[in-house]
Amino acid sequence: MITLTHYLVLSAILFSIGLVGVMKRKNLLMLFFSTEILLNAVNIGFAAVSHYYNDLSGQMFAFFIIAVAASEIAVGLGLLVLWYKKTGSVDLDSLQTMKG
Amino acid sequence: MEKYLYIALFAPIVGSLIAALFAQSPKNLFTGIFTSALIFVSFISSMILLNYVDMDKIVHVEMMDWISAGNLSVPFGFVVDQVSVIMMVTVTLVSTIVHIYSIGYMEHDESFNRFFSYLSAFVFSMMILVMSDNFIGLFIGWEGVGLCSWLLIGFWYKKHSASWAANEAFIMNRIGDLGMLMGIFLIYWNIGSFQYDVVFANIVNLDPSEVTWIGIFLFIGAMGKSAQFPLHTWLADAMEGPTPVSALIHAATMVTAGVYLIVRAGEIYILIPEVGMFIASLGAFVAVFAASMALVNKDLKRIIAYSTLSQLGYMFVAAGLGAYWIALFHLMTHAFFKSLLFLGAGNVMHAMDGNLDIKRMGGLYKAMRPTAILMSIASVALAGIYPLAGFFSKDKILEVAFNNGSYLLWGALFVGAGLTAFYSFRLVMLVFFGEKIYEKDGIHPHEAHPFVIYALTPLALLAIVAGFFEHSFHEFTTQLLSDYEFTLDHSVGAMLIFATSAMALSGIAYAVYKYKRGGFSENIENWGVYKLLSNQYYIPKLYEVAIMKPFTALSRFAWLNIDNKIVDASVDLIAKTIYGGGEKARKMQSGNLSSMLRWMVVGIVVLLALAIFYRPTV
Amino acid sequence: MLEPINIDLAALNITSLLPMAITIFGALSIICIDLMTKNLSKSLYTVLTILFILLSLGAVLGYHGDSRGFFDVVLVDGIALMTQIIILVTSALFVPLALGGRRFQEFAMAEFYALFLFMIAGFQFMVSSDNLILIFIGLETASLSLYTMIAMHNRAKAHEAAIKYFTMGALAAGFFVMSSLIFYALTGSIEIHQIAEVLQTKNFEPLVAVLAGTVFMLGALGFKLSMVPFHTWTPDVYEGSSSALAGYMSVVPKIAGFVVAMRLFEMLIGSGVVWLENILYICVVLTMTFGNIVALVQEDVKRMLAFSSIAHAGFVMSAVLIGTTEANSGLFLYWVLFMFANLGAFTMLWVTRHRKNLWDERYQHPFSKFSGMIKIMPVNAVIMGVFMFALAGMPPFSVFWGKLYLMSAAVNNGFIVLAIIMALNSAMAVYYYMKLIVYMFLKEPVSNDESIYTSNTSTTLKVIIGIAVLVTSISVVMVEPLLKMITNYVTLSGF
Amino acid sequence: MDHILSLIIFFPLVAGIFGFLVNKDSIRVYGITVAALEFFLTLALWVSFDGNIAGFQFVEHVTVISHFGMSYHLGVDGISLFLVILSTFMTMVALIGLSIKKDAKNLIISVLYLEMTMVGVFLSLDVILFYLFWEFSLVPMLYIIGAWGSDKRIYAAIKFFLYTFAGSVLMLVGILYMGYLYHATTGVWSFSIPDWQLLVLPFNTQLWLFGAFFLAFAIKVPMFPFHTWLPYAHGQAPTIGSVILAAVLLKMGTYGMVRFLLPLFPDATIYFLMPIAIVAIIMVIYAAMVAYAQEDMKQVIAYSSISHMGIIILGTFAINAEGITGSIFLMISHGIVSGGLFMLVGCIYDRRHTKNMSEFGGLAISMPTFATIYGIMLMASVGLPLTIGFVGEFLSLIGFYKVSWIMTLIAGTGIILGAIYMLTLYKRSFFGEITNEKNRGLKDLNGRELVALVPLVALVVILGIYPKPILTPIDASVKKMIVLMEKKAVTQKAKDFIIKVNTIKGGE
Repeated sequence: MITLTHYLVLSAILFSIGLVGVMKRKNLLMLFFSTEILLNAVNIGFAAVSHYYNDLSGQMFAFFIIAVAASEIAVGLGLLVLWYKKTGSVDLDSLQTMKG
Repeated sequence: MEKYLYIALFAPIVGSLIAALFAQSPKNLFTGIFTSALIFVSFISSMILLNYVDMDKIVHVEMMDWISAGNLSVPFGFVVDQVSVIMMVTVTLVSTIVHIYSIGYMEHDESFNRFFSYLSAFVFSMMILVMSDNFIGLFIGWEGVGLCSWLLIGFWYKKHSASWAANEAFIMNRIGDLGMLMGIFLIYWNIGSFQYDVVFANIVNLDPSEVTWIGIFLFIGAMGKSAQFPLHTWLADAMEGPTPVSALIHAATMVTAGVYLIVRAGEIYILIPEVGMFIASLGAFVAVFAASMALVNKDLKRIIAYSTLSQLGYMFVAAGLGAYWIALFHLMTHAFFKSLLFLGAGNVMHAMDGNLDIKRMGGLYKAMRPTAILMSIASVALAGIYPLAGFFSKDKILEVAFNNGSYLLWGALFVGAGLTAFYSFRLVMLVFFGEKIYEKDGIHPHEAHPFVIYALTPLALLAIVAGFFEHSFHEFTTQLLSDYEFTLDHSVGAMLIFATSAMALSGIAYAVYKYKRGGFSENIENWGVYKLLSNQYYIPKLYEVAIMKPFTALSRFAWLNIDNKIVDASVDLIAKTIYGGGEKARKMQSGNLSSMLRWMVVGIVVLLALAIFYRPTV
Repeated sequence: MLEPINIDLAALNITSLLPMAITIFGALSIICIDLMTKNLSKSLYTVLTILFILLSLGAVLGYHGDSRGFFDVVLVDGIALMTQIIILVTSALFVPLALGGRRFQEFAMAEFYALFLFMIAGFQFMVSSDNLILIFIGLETASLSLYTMIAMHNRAKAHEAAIKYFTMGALAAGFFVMSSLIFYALTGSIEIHQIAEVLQTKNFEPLVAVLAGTVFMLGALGFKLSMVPFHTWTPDVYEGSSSALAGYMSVVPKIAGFVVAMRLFEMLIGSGVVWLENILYICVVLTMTFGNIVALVQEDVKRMLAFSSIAHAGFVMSAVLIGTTEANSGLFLYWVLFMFANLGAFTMLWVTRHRKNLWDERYQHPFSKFSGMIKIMPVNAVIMGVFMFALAGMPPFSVFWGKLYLMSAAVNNGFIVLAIIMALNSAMAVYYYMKLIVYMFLKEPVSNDESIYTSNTSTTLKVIIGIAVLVTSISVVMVEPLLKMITNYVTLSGF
Repeated sequence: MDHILSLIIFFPLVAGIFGFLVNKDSIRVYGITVAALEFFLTLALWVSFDGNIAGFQFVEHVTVISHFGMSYHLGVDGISLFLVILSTFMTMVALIGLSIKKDAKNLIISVLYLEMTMVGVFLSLDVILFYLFWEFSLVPMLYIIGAWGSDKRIYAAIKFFLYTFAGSVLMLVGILYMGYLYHATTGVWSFSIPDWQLLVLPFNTQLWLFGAFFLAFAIKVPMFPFHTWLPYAHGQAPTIGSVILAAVLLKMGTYGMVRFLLPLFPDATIYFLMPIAIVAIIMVIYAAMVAYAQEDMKQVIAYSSISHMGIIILGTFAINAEGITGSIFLMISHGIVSGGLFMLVGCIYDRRHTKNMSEFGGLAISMPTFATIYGIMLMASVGLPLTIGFVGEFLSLIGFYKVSWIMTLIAGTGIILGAIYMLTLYKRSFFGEITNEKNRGLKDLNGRELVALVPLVALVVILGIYPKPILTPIDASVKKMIVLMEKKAVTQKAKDFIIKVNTIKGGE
């Protein structure tokens, strides 16, 4: 029987994967993927909890997250394209002109 | 009579200020004459006051309030009573003569006007000192004479040694002043007033230990001003000043201020005989100690300076043993013959083109007869030969010591009397008689101006006759001062007089005899004792090595090591640490997006860990 | 399962949405205008934007309704009203900076203004709701607009800044939703007041889960408020974006963040979650101190201001920690006064903006650029000095009063040690503000050419600076009415 | 006369603002005129001041932030009156003596602002207002030192600024806590000093608050070991900066002690009295020794200031009318004397561009007037009777004698050490033959310098001979304060102590 706990654990694992990805990935695109994973991990959780409580607001939240994630990635990709045009690289390490 | 008081007090400062206006202009005879005249006016006023003051007639004025704060209130108040009037007369008389003398002595000095300004300012300070009716006023004068002494010792400021000596004198005096201030503070907090009459009226009600402390502190002040051991070194060095200054300040007036203080505060010291005994002992010690240094010194003025020191010791013996009027009497007679001696020495010095080494003089009698006679009179007086002034006052002091049962003191003074006679005549012999060594240096001595010599005659006269005023002096001063009772038999007294006179005479005789025959051989200069004496017991050296040098070193250490390297550096260290912290912390800002994200995640993870493991108990 | 929904229009309390509606409408209309006609002057857009902002402000000021509206997701309490006022006023003061003397590409584009208005709407939503969804939406709307606007500055550094900000923002968004999820899982609600009630009845059990939710929220808000260690974006983003925008960023997003933090954290602290109190204490001290010590070593004025704004945020965050009415009033007072000083400082930098980096390859505004400014442009130097002293908390300038009030709040509520730390930090802060003053007043000028310092000047900017100087200098008389108003609003909403 | 205090505070500010309009060739005259007018205003204040009233006079009170109890509250009493006059007087004299031509306009306007803050500090009766002026006084001084100083001026300016600023932030916490306590006790917010003075505080609270206030004042004074900013500031500052710094700014610290520490925290004052007195004595002796070791003439005077400030602190902490009155008088006299000495150093610096004593020697030959005035100031500095320096020093020491005679004796060595370093300085610079040819033919003081210096000399002598007009009002206010302290003290020990040190006879 798959209980709420399983969903939540899955959510947590996905979230951690996302976090690790955010930390480890050097490719900007991959980084965006990782943030998507983060958000979707939460989505799973919301859906599961929403079902558990029999309450719709969780699912609403999930929908909103999806919408926000979509617009977020649109902006993100726009920035990425801009950067790629300018430097020809999507490597994170190329973003180091400002420091200190 | 108040009018005369104000005239006596303020005439000198008027002269001084007017002379000061000309300080930067070239020599102007007017300043000399004008200031001398004003001092003379002051002298006349003092004489009128002397005539006026009597059993129940003293002049006491309160000019204006000076300081008042809390319970404290000090006025500018002046009193002319039996003691102060004696001092006034002595001071103004000697000052007048010194002023006149200086017109001749300083005639070629470019700072002639400035000199008279300082000199009159000194007289003013001295008048404040003696005329004040309270301790603070006394202290004003006390510091004022210190300042003038500093100005006058360092008068030839281009000379390194002069300004050094001036500073030494000032600083040494300050040590004494501090003690005096402490005494004044103690008086204030116990009595609440500085007025002599109030203080003396209430002093008996005080705890004896408090009185003792007051006595000790005040005496420390007196030690500084009167150059008593161990604060004596400045007096000999002070001879760097012009000779009239030495005569006026460092012989007749300022240095005796300490004695004046003890006499003035006699009502305090009478309550504390132990302190008095200490004062007397120290006085006796200085009397011999200073006289011994005078024995071997070759410097004309220094010899006289040591002699002054020695005589001050005598005065302190008298004052310490409670014979205040005798101390005051010796103070007065000493002022006359010692200033005469100094002024004569000034003539000699001029004649010798400023050379002071008595070994390079000799046979000056021919060239400067009047001076030789005057100095001889002074020396005889100093030695205490009947009928000159010194005989009366000095013998009285020996008598007091004997009377008091302090035979040790008497013994010391007795020896001192012999030494005094010897060194006085050693000086006379070496300077005025014998071989004319100065001729080898190509010096052509000349006598001073006649008016200078005439100016000195009153002093010579007084040095001769002052002793005969002993009884009237006694009567006059003991109206105010407590009398001293002699319990000695007349025969014992006579014996003492005889013994002392014999001692003095033999001293003189030995000096004359020895120096007639060319003096001592050069060998004695290699004797240990001679070296000890001629180096002033190595005390100046000791002060330099044990006080001056360590103080300088410590000061430099405090500045360079403590202030710069510890205090300041630790302040800077705090600043640097913070700044360095910033430099380290900015490394966190590597600019790399990955590490920025990592910081965020790390933050979350740490917080989560804290959430699990950290449980504050409310 | 689904009930039929009956909506009573009156109960919706639509007017509560009016301020946001106006700004959104304004944004859309600007886009429409741009669609229809090209090549319109930026001044038109600027003024239009200001007008919409003012309209919105009017709507906020004129609001007299229930505090709840629109399915109860909108919460227009005193704080919401006041924060909206602050946001709108600040925006109205910053928008005119577009009218600088030199041309910048982003200001020529209508989209910029539209985005600006969207962003304002986002912040307005964020502060006037206690529904986590709406807060999230508002936050994201505002942030996404902001990222784009930064990038529109069209310099390599601006792009880099935008990407950095964006990526970290995305991560922070992840934290936010994770926190929401945890609270939702714990309580079955996404409304802060309900969450509070449920948590109270459950007596905060299981505590670990509550704390985990709090931690993620700390992360998300910490990012917005630039709390250590979520602050790393701040200096880079400030440096990369135009001074005008950087100044704006240091004020408005943060006040919105503070409001959310107040709503959430004070609920928790007030209910006795000592853990949070302690952690927040540490965070406050760390943020203040870190911001200050790193600011000490900066070579660029803008970066210095960035770090200093971290420190200021930490300082103000202490109000949330203290959590009394007094402290919360202090927070707003501080922020309003800080806003004016900051407006002035960044506008001054904006005025001196030059096409090239004349003084330093790396930095746009190195300290050495301002060397001897007193000799070239005494008035400018004095004005900049006023702003620096104001930011340093030097009496009698504006921020001092905020500082005074906040420290007083700390003292009055037993946070004496905190007050001392705050005091010491402000002593440290003086150094780097003074550094600029030292450069301006005590050093010799590099160049006597005045024009290179004022290439971006214009009457509008002068007026803005004038307003900022005036308010900063005479703030002492403003404190009384301001404080009255703020306290009124704060008490109204029960904080 | 209703708003004379506001007028006195804000006149320099307004005049400073208008100063921007004045052409830079005429700015010096403008500055002197303004400063003179300001000085006459304060003289008018003195004339209309009633010396028999011990409390505050000419009080102005306007509430500014009622929420917070902050108000615009001014007033003057005997303690502050003469410090105000000193500030305006020294500003005027310093401006007259000003010889800097470079950027004179900025300098003079800064000095006028500085004057406002100085006067403001002494006249404020509201603590927040006091703090405001207190902090703001640093700004013009920073500029003056940093812009017109010598080589290491920026380091010195920053050090001065940061050090004193850091000291006073803790005072701010103390002020706020005090305000809180007042509110907690009375239910009313107030930051007014007269109100605060009536507040009786528990002993432990007093200790902490005392510490917070004391640190700020100690750094300002500056007390050992917080003094190291001072030599730098003086060493690097232009003459006018040193003059004002030494004459007035340092006095803010001691004024704060008298105004705040004593009446607000009587028990803590007595509790900390001995440690503070020991530090003060260390200051007196240590600073005098360091002064002796200096090569730079200005540094000698800088360190001598520290030494004298030690005596002022001793007088203040004597807690009797003699001591406190003396210390306030000493503040004034030290202001005049050290200000004068710094101006004199400035005169020689203008001529020789060095302050190093080894470069001098024989100056008395080439500059006799200069040497004379220097000598008078120097004698005032070493506290010769009948100069202004004696009165305060004497009263301070006599006051502290009642507290401890042995400590007074040790502190009294300051008068010996003072003579040592001052006379050494004088000897090295003025006496002897001219060894350095550059010193030959130096011009003696010119008219401008004489106009600036002669009033100082005159005051040194006049107030030395007749200090009563100043002492009487101070004394009245001080006595009132002591009565207040005795009433307020919560511990019997403190009460006894205050009574003991104020009675003649008895005790030690």
